[in-house]
Amino acid sequence: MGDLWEGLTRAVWLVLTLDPDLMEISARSLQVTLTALVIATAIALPLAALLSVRRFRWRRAVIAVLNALMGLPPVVVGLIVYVILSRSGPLGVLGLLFTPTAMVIAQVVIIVPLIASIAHQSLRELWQEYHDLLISMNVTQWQKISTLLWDGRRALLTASLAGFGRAIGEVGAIMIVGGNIDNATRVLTTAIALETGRGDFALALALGFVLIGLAVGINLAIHWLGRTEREGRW
Amino acid sequence: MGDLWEGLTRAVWLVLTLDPDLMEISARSLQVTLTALVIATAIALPLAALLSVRRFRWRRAVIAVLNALMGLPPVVVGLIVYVILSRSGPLGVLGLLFTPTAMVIAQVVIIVPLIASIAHQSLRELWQEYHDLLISMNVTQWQKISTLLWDGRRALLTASLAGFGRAIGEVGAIMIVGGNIDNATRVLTTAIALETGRGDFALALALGFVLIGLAVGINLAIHWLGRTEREGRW
Amino acid sequence: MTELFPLVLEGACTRRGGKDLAGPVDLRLEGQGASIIIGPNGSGKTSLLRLIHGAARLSAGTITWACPTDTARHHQAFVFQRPVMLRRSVAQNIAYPLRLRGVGRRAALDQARDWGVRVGLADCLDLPAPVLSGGEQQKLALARALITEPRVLFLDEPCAALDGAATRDIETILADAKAAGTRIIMTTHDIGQARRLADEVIFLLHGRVHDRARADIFFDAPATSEAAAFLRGDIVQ
Amino acid sequence: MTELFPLVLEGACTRRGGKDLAGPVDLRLEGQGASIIIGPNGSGKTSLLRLIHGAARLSAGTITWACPTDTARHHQAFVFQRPVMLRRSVAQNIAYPLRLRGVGRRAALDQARDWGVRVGLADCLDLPAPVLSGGEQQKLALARALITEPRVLFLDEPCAALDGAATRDIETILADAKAAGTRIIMTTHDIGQARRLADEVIFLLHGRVHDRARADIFFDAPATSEAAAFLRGDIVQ
Amino acid sequence: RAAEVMRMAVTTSFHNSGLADVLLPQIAEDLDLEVQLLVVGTGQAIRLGEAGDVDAILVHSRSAEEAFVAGGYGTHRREIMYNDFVVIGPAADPAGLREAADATGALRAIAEAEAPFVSRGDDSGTHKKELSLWSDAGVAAEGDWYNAVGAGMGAALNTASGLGAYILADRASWLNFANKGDLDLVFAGDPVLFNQYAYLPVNPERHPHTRHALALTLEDWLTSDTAQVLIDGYTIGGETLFTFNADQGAGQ
Ligand SMILES: Nc1ncnc2c1ncn2[C@@H]1O[C@H](COP(=O)(O)OP(=O)(O)OP(=O)(O)O)[C@@H](O)[C@H]1O
Ligand SMILES: Nc1ncnc2c1ncn2[C@@H]1O[C@H](COP(=O)(O)OP(=O)(O)OP(=O)(O)O)[C@@H](O)[C@H]1O
Ligand SMILES: [Mg+2]
Ligand SMILES: [Mg+2]
Repeated sequence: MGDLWEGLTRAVWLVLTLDPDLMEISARSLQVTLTALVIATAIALPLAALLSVRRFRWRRAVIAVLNALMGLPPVVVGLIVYVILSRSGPLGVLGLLFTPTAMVIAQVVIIVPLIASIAHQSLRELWQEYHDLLISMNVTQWQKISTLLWDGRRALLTASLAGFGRAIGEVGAIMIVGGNIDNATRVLTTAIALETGRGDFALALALGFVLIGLAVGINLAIHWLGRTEREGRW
Repeated sequence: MGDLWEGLTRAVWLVLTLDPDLMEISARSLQVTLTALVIATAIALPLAALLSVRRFRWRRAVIAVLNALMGLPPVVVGLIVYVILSRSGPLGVLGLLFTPTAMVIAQVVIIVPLIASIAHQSLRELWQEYHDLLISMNVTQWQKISTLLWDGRRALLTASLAGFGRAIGEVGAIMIVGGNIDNATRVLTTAIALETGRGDFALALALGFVLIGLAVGINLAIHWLGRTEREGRW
Repeated sequence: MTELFPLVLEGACTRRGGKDLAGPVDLRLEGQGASIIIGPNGSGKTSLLRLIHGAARLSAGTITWACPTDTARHHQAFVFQRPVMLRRSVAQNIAYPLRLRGVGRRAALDQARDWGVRVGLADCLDLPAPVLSGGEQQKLALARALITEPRVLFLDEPCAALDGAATRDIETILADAKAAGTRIIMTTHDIGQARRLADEVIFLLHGRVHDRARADIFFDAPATSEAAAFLRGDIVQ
Repeated sequence: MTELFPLVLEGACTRRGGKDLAGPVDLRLEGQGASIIIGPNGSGKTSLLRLIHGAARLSAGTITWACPTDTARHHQAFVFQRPVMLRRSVAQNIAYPLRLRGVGRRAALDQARDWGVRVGLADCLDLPAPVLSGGEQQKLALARALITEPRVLFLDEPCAALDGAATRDIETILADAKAAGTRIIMTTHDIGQARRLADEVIFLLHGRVHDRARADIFFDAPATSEAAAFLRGDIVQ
Repeated sequence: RAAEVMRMAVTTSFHNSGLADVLLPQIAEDLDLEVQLLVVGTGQAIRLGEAGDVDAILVHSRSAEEAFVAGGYGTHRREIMYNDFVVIGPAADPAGLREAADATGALRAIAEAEAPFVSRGDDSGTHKKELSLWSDAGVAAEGDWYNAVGAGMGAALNTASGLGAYILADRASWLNFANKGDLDLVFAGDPVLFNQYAYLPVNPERHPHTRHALALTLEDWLTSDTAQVLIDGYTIGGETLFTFNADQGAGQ
């Protein structure tokens, strides 16, 4: 328990003194996660909308697999990305291993299924509501998708935030592909893992509290921004 | 790339020979995750329904925080649970540290916000549909909640599956509170982390493929069961 | 049996997005007969009904039943303009209010089937409710409201989607209920129906009670020029 | 201008859950005037309309327009019994079909406002569409259908929730459209309205065309006893 | 299933050697005792001992061990065996370590060539050893070529393999490491690289619930002749890994 308390005070202290190391790894955490989030969202949302509006033979199977891939174990993703990016792997020549880019790639792989599944869940409901109207208007696939995405934007926020949460708290994969290299690929989660291994639980907890604070702060900010839109039934 | 291929063949081999170690840790993975899932679902779904039907002062804030907690970093959860369950912690006398129970506790903490957020997302929509009717019928809070949960059960499946996925692939927290003890608390993910540390990527990947297969299999099974219900608009 | 009426509204008003949807309204309703609320589209009929029933928020003023509001609520039922279908079978939808009141599963479903047959849903009792046709959904909503034998029945254009025969059946059921003492408060755009059912008419305009009179007086010699125009089917101001 | 009609249905049928919702239907529709489909609740009017329009799956038979189906679809509009409100403002809802056709934002919104005013929604153009009253939603759906100046207009009980004045206005708009060459295919439970608008009547029973006749003949001397009973407001078999 | 169970925290390098897989079954057989291993970083192992969450620890970081005993967390420190550290690097050996005379010379060669080097950077026994070697060599370990990865032995080796970098590792972990890539052993043998493992039972006065008696039984076994035979006889690919050096007279 003492550790919890000490962790809290150290977290406050680190933040108040604008500890340069903390700033650096926090900034890197945010940068990697937000980049991954933008890419993953750009892939997952249209995919989710497509799965909602388009009937094809293997649709149910694809959705089930997408759901299942939410359970993709990060360490395995990390390993696979490592094997592909490693010098002896097919993309080794790009020299991406142990760079933030590699971390972004791993995170994208991890959160795309999560965002797509959750987004599909709410877009499907919206599609049921809109189905008759849009079909009767003879809209193209692309128009269906963009209408759903636009009118469902509030609900899609939850999907994106879930992805953000998963990505910023992720450690298994980015430890493997990023390598937790000081000043290069160390982020909050890998730093926490490091301090835990060192037995400095208080510092690990302090970093953890900073990370939680960051995640909560960003969520609250987004919700607050969302609220400034006109309050309506959607 | 060779590792990927070798991993695949070894995965097939391990499964076909019913490797006893594999069976044991797979069974433990499933047992821990399913227990955590049942508990977390029992907490998260009613909570989500309550947040949908009940207006109170801090409702928006609670929802935003719940969303934010989806980003709870597993290592931090692991540490906090460790500090609490440790012999020198407040619940140390229970002697739960390094047991499957501790792993269940950590997983519950991690997936409750995820399940609750996603469930709330779809229950909110359902509640908008049902609101007028239920209000006019003067139903109790509890009846509202049970009606929403029952009629929204299909959508809640996605929420639970997301929780299942996150729990079964989780390694950071259960490594800390479970300790990855052979024959006692080793599960698939911690075994993968161990083999990765040994540099035996092929075996790690093989275990990873088994894990992915397990997750996909369970998802497909659940979807298939879901389909055997009467096909309707819900 | 506790007395629910008279019901008194004083300056009652429901507001949304800075706009008065209905009200302020002063109204005293006695315990007998059928009050029909009529008025142009958007005049606030639905809002007023919901306000009286307690489904819309009271933004100003007071609404007082002769008994505690909870008791009053317990004896009311509401049929919405756009019926809400629970994602269950038709029979389960109709049985739902009974189940809420603690009636056993079997007994509730049996009664639900009876009522389903009475409103003309005999063929679709086991269909999922959301696939019903527009008229069938309205019938379901009616059965679901009537099954609890409410003492006050709110109906928001209950026959808008019904064919002639169904409308007549429902009107008979409503007349029977009225005769048995059920207080009916209803909106409709069908002036013929209003004539057949109304004991008194409340004419709404811009959210306010513009005219209120005994049915025969209202239809034969409306007191205001707006009401007269409305009955003629002219545009009201 | 390519010719859409005649439209020929041969054994057309839409099935769901093992039940024929409408059909099998053999029908030949020519390019002029208004066909009014009437029939009891659940007789398949909505299903038939959706089938012709192409919004319901054709389970058996054929439906042939005089031109490629895609061209035909492009010139149609549909007003649903239960209007679908996009989660946008009223003006944006009405402008939506124009935006789909590539009309610029400003131009589309300007036209949408015009149409909104014409159907009587002047006061609510900037409200979110889902909060509209039942009648207002129906008006919105009408404006949204009319704005593309379709050559075939499907209407499923478009005036069920409208007051007398609005009903008359809409009937005038429909009559104007018909005069301008728009083909109207519509269902209604309002026999008076059917009389006013119909050139021909299609009487549906159990999903099949039971009777079909010129309007004056149908209303004055219905050929089948069922149609006669329906017009009297009796229960049909 | 054994009748008794106890928990021991060990470092990753010990576990990665594979020696545990040889010792634990024999312990179970001889003592009817199941030893549950918690494989963690050195610092974490010591914290687990301090918190009383394990009954004994087996680590290799002398100063931390002495502080552990001095703080009253452990009853005593018992040396069991040692192995040695080795320098691993690209087989091509661009910095020329194979010609180095001693460990400090080897490190200096890396620094001069500015060849990529991976450091554990996690305050583990291996990391502390590396830092003391750098200071002995009189080289400031910093610069673009120096990558502090903050990870366990295996993860650090993986990173070195990915980067084609030099790294200081214990011989056991190296020999058991499967993802060697084009890494090779480039320097070993300097006595300064010896790596002493010690066993420390947790103090039962501080943590009465700990199974101290079992910890002592295990200590006796670890310093016994049986253990000596197993430890000295443990080889990988023909190489001996550990040298038993317990003072068999010092038992309690
Ligand atoms: N949340 C809201 N914000 C602003 N205006 C609203 C809101 N909800 C409803 N309105 C408006 O309030 C008015 C009254 O609506 P109400 O549903 O009571 O009308 P009504 O008399 O039942 O009409 P109808 O005959 O068409 O059913 C409508 O003009 C509607 O647009
Ligand atoms: N998915 C479905 N499965 C089974 N039956 C269905 C399904 N969808 C509709 N039906 C049934 O098909 C029949 C025809 O429905 P339709 O909506 O076409 O009737 P309608 O003539 O428009 O009735 P109304 O006048 O009430 O609008 C109804 O009895 C309805 O219950
Ligand atoms: Mg209304
Ligand atoms: Mg219909």
